[in-house]
Amino acid sequence: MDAIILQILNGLDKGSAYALIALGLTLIFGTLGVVNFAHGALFMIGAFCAVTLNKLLNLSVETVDPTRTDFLGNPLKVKTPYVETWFGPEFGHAIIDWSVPLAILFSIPIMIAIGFIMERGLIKHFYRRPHADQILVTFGLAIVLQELIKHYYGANPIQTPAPGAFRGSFDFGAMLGFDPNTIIYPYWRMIYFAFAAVIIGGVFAFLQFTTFGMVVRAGMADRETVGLLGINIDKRFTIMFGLAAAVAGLAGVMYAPINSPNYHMGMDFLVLSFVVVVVGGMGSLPGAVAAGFLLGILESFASMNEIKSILPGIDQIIIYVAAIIILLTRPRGLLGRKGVMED
Amino acid sequence: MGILEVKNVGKRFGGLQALGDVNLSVAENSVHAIIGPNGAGKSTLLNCLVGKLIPDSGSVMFDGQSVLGRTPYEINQMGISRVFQTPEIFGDLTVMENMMIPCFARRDGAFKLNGIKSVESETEIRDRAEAMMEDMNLAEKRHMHAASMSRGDKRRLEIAMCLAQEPRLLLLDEPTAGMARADTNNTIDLLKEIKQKRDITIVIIEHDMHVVFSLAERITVLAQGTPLVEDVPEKIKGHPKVREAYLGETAAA
Amino acid sequence: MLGLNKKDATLLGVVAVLVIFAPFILNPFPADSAMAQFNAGYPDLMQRFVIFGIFAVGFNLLFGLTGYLSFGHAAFLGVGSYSAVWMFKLLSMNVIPAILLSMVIAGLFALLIGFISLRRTGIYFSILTLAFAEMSFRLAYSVLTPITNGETGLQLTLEDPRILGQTATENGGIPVTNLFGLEMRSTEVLNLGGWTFQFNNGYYMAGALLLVAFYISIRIFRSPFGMMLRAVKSNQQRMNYTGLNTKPYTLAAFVISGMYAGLAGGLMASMDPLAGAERMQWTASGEVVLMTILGGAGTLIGPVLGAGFIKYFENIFSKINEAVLHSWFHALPDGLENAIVWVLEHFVGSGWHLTLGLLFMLVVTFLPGGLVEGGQRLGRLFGRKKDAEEKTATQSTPAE
Amino acid sequence: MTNKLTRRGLLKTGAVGGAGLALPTIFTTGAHAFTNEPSGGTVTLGFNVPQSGPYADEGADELRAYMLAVEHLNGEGDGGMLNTFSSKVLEGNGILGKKVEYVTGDTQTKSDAARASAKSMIEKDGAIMITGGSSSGVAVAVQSLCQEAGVIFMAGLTHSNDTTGKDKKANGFRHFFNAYMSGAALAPVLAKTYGTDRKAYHLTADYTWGWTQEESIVAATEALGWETVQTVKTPLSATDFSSYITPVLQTDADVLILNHYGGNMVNSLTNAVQFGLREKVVNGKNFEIVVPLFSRLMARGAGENVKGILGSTNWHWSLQDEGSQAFVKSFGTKYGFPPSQAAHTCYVQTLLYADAVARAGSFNPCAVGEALEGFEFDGMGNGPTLYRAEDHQCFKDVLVVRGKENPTSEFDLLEVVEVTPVGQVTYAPDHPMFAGGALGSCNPGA
Repeated sequence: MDAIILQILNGLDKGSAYALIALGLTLIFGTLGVVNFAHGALFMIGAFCAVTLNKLLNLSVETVDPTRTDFLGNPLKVKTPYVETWFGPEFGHAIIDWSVPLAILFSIPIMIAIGFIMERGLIKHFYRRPHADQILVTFGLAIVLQELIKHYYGANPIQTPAPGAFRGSFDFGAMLGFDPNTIIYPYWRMIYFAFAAVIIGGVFAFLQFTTFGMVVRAGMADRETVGLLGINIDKRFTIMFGLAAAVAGLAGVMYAPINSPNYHMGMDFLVLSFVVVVVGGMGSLPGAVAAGFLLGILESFASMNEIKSILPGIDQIIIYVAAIIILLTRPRGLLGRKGVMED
Repeated sequence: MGILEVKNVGKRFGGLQALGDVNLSVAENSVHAIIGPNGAGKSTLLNCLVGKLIPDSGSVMFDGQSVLGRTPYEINQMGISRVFQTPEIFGDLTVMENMMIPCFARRDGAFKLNGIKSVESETEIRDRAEAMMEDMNLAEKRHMHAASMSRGDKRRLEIAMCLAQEPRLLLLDEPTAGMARADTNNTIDLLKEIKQKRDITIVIIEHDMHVVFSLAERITVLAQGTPLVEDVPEKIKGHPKVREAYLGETAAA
Repeated sequence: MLGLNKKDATLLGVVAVLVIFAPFILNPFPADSAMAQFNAGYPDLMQRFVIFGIFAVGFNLLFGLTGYLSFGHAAFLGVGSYSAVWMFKLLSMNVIPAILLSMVIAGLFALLIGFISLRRTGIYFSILTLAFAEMSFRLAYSVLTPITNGETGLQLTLEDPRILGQTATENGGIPVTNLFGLEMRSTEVLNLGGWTFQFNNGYYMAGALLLVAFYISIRIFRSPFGMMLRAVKSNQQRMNYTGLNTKPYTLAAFVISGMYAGLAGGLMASMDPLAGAERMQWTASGEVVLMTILGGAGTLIGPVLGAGFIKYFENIFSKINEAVLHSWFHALPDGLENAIVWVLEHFVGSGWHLTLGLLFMLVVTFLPGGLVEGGQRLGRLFGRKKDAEEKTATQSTPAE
Repeated sequence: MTNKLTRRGLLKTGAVGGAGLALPTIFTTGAHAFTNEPSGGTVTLGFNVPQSGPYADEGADELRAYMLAVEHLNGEGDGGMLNTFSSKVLEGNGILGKKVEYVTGDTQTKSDAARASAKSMIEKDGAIMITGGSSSGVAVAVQSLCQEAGVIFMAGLTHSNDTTGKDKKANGFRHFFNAYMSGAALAPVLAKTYGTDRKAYHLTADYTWGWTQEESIVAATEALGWETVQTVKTPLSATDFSSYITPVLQTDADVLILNHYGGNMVNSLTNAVQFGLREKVVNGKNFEIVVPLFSRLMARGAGENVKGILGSTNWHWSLQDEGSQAFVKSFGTKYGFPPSQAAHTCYVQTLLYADAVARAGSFNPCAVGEALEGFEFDGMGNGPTLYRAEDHQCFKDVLVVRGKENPTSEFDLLEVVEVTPVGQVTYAPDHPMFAGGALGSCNPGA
């Protein structure tokens, strides 16, 4: 029982990441009709916003400590971050410690700006081009972004820890009346889930309750008609692209403490998020979110030893098996609309 | 016994009864129009005839054979061709290629892996396509991309493609919808000419009374999914039920 | 000629000339010159050019004609390679049975996957093919290791049974793949002045098969079958209401294209008897998609150009390192030399991906029809007129 | 001579068809004795390392080491380990008087790409030896290619037993240690530190290297009385290991062994720490995590989480012997940071190759192989070392390391706990974990 609860938690956690990435991807699909292979790269850049802020805060003044030596036998240069010299060691240290939450603020304008530049500078020229061309250009862009990050940060993962206060784990089991230490879950992963829920809720509320959102939803349903109404839908779509980029970026920022970011994490998530979007159904935001959580939970269950001993290797392929079964039984995925990307 | 016999056909979409209890008999070599206000179930009926929808009840017989449960391409191979409201043609292909495809379909059936012989060497097919284009005044446009033609020409091409298969029954779904008066008249003339030249049964679904009364030999009026009345055009014109149905629609609109 | 019209015959002729003289054409620089780095006329890369050419030509038969974007085509190349290596291990080192088997197995595999995936269209189809291919890759990498030798890749050993042939040569080596005794890896070298030209048996065999594959592709493009496939891409609804069953048409295209991939996989194994699981990964499937779009989807020659383009960058640019750059610019003043090298090293060596990514973006932005369009524009510059029919026949309007 | 990749021969004038430009100087004369026999004043080595993909940083470090080795062989720089190497035949004038040049390539950590890159070095650039790589799949694939082509392969970082076990080849040589050695070195330290009454839970990367390591560690720990509760395979592509970590909580295991490398290791270790495993007390003992193969470069990605974790490594820059110090000094002076174990093994392999050529007096792979087989040397950072003739594996001391509690710099992540003497990690050539393959005979190619 507790094993199952834990795997559900794991699934929700994984599902949050899938759902957040898929949400942005499907926004771009649905509103702009663009197949964006660079979306994974946006997630990766988000994570590297956290890395960058962490590095910036750690910019240090070097002082030579003659009593100690470095690996070559020279006097050791001791680094003290500027923030610690400016704000005092304690407060300075606290700022660095909180770099990931701070990076949320830092990343939003950056991600929106990147989204705008991408849309205005590149993607908008591809609205009327075949999907194949969109794939090629966004894939090219993804490679370029990835290589730039690799050039500055290297290929190895870079640790970006959560604030010390959230590093531990929480004993769910004790709270729910199970034996203590059977159901424990890391704080940061719970925060990630809550964060994802807030973002997803926010995006839905934004689309549901604002005029802007109404126009965009109408545009998703029938772009031409909305255009005929004299509404400048293109401008709104640019904003949507910025929003999608920001959602992907935030998903990345918050993901950084869970698994150390590296330059190819975007590609790792890209294919998966496409599967999630399509399984959810093209053009459906709730579908993408539902599929994200569904596949996350399935993946977690498939990695249980009890299941692996019956079906060896099932955890490797469960997502794809599930995708095939769903797409064969439901032609347009879970909640897909007719006629979106079907030809 | 007509070439097309529709008996007790009903179709529901969720709570909506799209077709009630439709009976229809179309005589061979006649022009039969189905008219009715919006939402009367004209398109649903048509879709039941061509295999796009399967009715919940009733039967549809074409030339003594049931069409129910067959796919659109099988029904087409039985001899029923359909013209769509907006012309459905192969936009990326040339007019000539558009014309050749139905000729192949007529000769080779639903599928043939004819992968080595070149299209150019299929002289028999090319001749047929050429003849059809001549017949339909499309010959000059044979190298044009079908998508780049005018709406009227697209309609002409689509009808030509259907005729190239030598169907016994031609279904036309609002063939003049959205057309200017001049184009509409051209289409009427075209259809008259077609009818003159060959033995073919035409079923036409239409909104435009002008078209209907210029062409139809018999008319069925459909309202709320059931046939209201069926008669020759002269009788339909002043029929009180028809007026009621249409006026009712006008009042509601 | 050969049942082709003049234009197609010319195209085939040009490709044949390119294939035959590739060892010269690809080695324009003397072996000792600084520019020799850009020479691509060595057996392995020439083999890759033609093998990936075959792969892309086959992919284009599906994607270019029907518009169905398969994102799992590498799976067929992978099973082709595995079949061929198993044939070498169990039957004989002759490449003919290996290649035949790889085409048959890939064809059957494509029949199965195509039959299921073609129940859906558009992106749903793409994701289904992707799912099957990723499953194949992941299983091949892990639980299917007894058949695939997992991470390392299936290779020949000194203990293979090999019914028609020897397990090991007299001097204790593994026998070599051959075509009735003609060794695939044996190479004749011609030194001409400062130039070195290599003529490799395997390359010429693969090249001959490329020509055959290319010829068949032209015939299919020009056939009623090819026209039907383009019609499928253009309007499936009209196909159905014209009495044509689209499913067998698309399935036939899928299987033929899978067999092309199997042929490519079998040839890869014949040139170098090893089959790695990465050949089936989605990145490999994506690569052939990129090759086709980059070259020009729906055109005859485009996919071959795209394949050559990507393989060239992968193999040539990745090998240019800092030392090479310095050797090119050492005549310049030190500061300038270092500055130039510093800029360029981002784009070569470990930065070759960056160059490739930038080129993808540039090509697709400025040449919407791919490299073929670039060629056409060049052609127009030199005043060649274009035949209207040719334009429609090889038009590049990929699927939407 | 059926076993050759390239037959560099003479082409008759007629065959070229109209080679009227034939002049006496056009053709090379005579067949070579072996593949890519160096002619002229230079010899070309092929450095085939991952430059893209997850191991690109390790590849970059390997490349730095190779460039340093080339400098030292050509008599530039401070000579590094040439000064401490027990064999003194290298004189800093290249190899056999020929200046050392090199070509580089990208393995992409894929068997196919690595072979393509190696082939281009052999076919196009005339490389006489191929070296490098950062994973066992690639090492095995390139090793067999070199065997067929008739050049020497000096493996880079490859830890799988198979490289010198069932996939060993006469033309291939490995200096790096292997999974068996990790187990043999680590197990006694584990027993000493954590006691002999422990229950271990393994997470293993689901591919060949992972399996050989799991097999080795299980055998070594069980021999000391540990019990193996469960071994679980994890997909290579996994990025989040939470669903593999949580089942550990349900068992009574008190040690988690992570048979992961690279990004997998960073993530699985980070996840394990996140789930509070290290604070857990099971069976009255503190829960412990072990990473049998440590890489300092990768450990950086796991940050604080490596503190106190035991593992093994081939070499570490903090070693105080003369050879290590000399290498760290020349590497650190040139690049500004200490070398990794990957850099070390690659540097040493290059020197060992050059030395073997010099001692054999020939570049012929068979002669070189003979010179390396059974070669005993010292001064290369791992103490006295033997290149065993039977399987071309180096036998030397193995380091057991622990994540450092108070690092003084970003490089100072590991501390050496114990140097396990070579005798303890030596095994018989026909040990079952290494059985199944054969070296075959050396292949000089053309």
